Amino acid sequence: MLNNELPVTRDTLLNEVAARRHQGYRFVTVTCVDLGDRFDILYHFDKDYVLYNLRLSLGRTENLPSISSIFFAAVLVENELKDLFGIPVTDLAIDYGGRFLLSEGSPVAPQRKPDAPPAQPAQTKDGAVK
Amino acid sequence: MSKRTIIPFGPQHPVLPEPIQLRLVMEEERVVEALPAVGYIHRGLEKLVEKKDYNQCVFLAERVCGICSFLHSVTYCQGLEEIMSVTIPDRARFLRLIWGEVHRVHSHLLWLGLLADSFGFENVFMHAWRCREMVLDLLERTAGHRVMLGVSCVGGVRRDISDEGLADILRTVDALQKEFDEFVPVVLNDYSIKQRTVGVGKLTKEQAAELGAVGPVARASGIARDFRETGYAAYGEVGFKIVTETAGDCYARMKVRCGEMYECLNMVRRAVAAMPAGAINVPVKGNPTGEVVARLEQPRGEVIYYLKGNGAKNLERMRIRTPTFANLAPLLAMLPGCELADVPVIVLSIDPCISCTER
Amino acid sequence: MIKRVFSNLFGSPATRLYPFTRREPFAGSRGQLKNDIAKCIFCGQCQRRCPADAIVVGKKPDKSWAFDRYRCIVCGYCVEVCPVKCLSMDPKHGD
Amino acid sequence: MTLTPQMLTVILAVVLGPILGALVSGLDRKITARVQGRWGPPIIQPFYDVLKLLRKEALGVNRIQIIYVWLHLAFMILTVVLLAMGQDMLMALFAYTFSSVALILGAMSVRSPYSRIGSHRKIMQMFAYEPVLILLIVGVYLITGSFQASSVAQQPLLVKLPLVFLTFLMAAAIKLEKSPFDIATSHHAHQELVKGITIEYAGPYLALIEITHFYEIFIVFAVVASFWATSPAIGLGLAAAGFLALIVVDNVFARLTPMWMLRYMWTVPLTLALSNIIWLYCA
Repeated sequence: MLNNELPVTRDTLLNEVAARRHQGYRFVTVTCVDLGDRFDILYHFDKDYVLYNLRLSLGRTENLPSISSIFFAAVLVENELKDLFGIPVTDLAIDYGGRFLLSEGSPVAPQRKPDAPPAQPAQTKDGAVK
Repeated sequence: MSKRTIIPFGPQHPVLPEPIQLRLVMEEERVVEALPAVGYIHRGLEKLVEKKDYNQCVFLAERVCGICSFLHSVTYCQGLEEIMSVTIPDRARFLRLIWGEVHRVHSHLLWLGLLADSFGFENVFMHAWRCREMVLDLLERTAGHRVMLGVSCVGGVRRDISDEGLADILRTVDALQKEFDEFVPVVLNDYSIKQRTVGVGKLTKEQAAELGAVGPVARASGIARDFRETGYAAYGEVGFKIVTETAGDCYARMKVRCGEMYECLNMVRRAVAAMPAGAINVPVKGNPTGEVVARLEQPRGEVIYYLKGNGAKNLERMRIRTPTFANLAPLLAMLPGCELADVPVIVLSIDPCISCTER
Repeated sequence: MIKRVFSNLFGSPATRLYPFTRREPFAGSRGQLKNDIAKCIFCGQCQRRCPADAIVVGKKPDKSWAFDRYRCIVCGYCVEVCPVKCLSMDPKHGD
Repeated sequence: MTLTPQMLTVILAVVLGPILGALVSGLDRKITARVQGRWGPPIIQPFYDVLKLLRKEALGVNRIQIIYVWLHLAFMILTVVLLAMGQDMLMALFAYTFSSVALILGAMSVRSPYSRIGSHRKIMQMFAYEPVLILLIVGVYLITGSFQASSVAQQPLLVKLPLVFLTFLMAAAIKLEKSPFDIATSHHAHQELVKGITIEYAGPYLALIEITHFYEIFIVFAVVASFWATSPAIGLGLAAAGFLALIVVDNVFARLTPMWMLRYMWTVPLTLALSNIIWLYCA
């Protein structure tokens, strides 16, 4: 549990992010933690050296809406999530198509832990290559 | 006349010490659009924390970057100390500040040299690096290595600086001050350097805030934000002045960094004078449980470590957001409209550190 | 800058003709790892702590201590944890 | 066939020209290094470089490129021959210009953006220095009443063409790719265009460009020396002074932009040279 943490859902995410923008927060970064069964996606915002965090719990196969329409700077880190964790991020302002940090022949979604039930290979591939 | 060509700037390019590609869409010699392509040196360091214990990862964190190495390891250690509720001795906090600020001088000098090289001013390049050599020698004398200091550990620092060493630091700082007094005004007032930097790569205050610029890039655009203000390590006791400019161009960024170099020297002097005696580290027992976001101000801006431990000796997750990553988006806002000749200058003005960006 | 140009021209270069002239290493510099094998008890502490897996210690029957210089990151962690202090950092770099 | 003194001069110029040029280039690198506080390479480093390039595999992008690089060299040698024979200076300038044009065309014949932008910049450089060269020849004509290169030996030109001499040194800075004008290519890795105009050449073909450049250096300093052609000692001194001045300027300036170069070359130096010519004309 981080200080100043607010749990959000996929539906409330964009509103909350927009609210942070209104309050004059600066986008810092997005962190993804693979919990094995779900992902924890943490959105960090900063104002006057105090962090404000949004925590989104994301199912392993769910889409993640991009916040790049609100904070353009998020586009790079969201592409990184897509590459390293194989999370399908939708509505990206610039979509590198899974080739942001990785290239052809790289391991697919290297930071993603093996899916709990003996793999749904289609899903993994889908998310990463897309 | 509007035939568009795409120039691949990089991944191997004389101006770039590290591989990154900028696809520059050009109209004649004017840049219309720029798109970065990274991933040439992605090393998967974040994954490696799952394999190494948290003490070994101090060295791993140090190797995220080849320039601000020490500050990476300090951020990591500060994060773990927060999770594990460790209070480090005063002397360790001061030593961290001294090494950190000396490191900042070395990083800024390196940057100044590279910037000069980007507009073909070799003599400034050589001189900046000659000054940097004094700093690196100082680091080697006090810490045992020129860049990879290897002096951080969770709970303090590994190595003490003797009184003789402190005197050595003061001597070197004075020598550097003398060099800077002669050299920095020359660089800042040079006609040809002004021609190449004033008004080039403008970033307004609004853009900088919007795109989340950090470090000297933000400060050169008039945002007085410097994480050292929060007083981590010994910054609270030593105190410092934020250097800001308002023009937001390459010249302002150069001026901010030059001003910071002076400020670093002053801080080192004050820290040496106020150096408390005592232990340099405290033993740390047990394994980290919990999560934390650790931040501090690197030469390039604010770095962020997200650390999560679950009671095992290996961390569950480490995530690093380096300052260059945050400054990439502002860079893309600076490039359109500039001339090809200005691209190297603008790219270098954010002080890109690609290998830390990709980790 | 002109002043700097002339002071450089008539001064001596700041660089060294490297392989021929070398600077003496500073005391306390971490150059390369040395093991005083006579004192070593082959406990394997250094192997376990080494962040770069550069050390391999053979246990009891065939007591051996091997070290891959090219894996070593000269951090000095092993020197710190060695219980009998047989490991040390030589300020001289290896060739 | 007997060897006339004139033919001897020509052979000497063609054979010794590039060697002298390479030595000057080596000296340039050495002194530049010392100015920057470094040791620098040995003075004969340019010879090592060219010999190494010559031994490498001959690779070209296309045939046209290779033809042009030979033309580049051939017309540069022709320039040397014309000047050594004391022939028409306008003719020599024409051959010299064609040599540069050949390099540009060669660079344009490949589909590399760096090479193309380098060629664009080379063209701008030519626009910047050609007027100066023409004014120099006009100046010589006004003094000696002849376009023959041999006529420069009649009297010390520097006395009557001091401003043109200064301008010529600026043109020389462009020709030798010195800061602030090193925009099309440069000796070390170039930070904007990588190697610019010569980027698509490798091995022996790059060596040819290097050799041509040695001839070029030779020509530039021979012209500088000819401003006092009546006394070889003073002429050489003049060349040495010009050489040192170029190195100092190279080291106290950053590289500026192509547009800056055009603006500059067409204002200050051109005015200087023109006023010198007008003064000659009226006097």
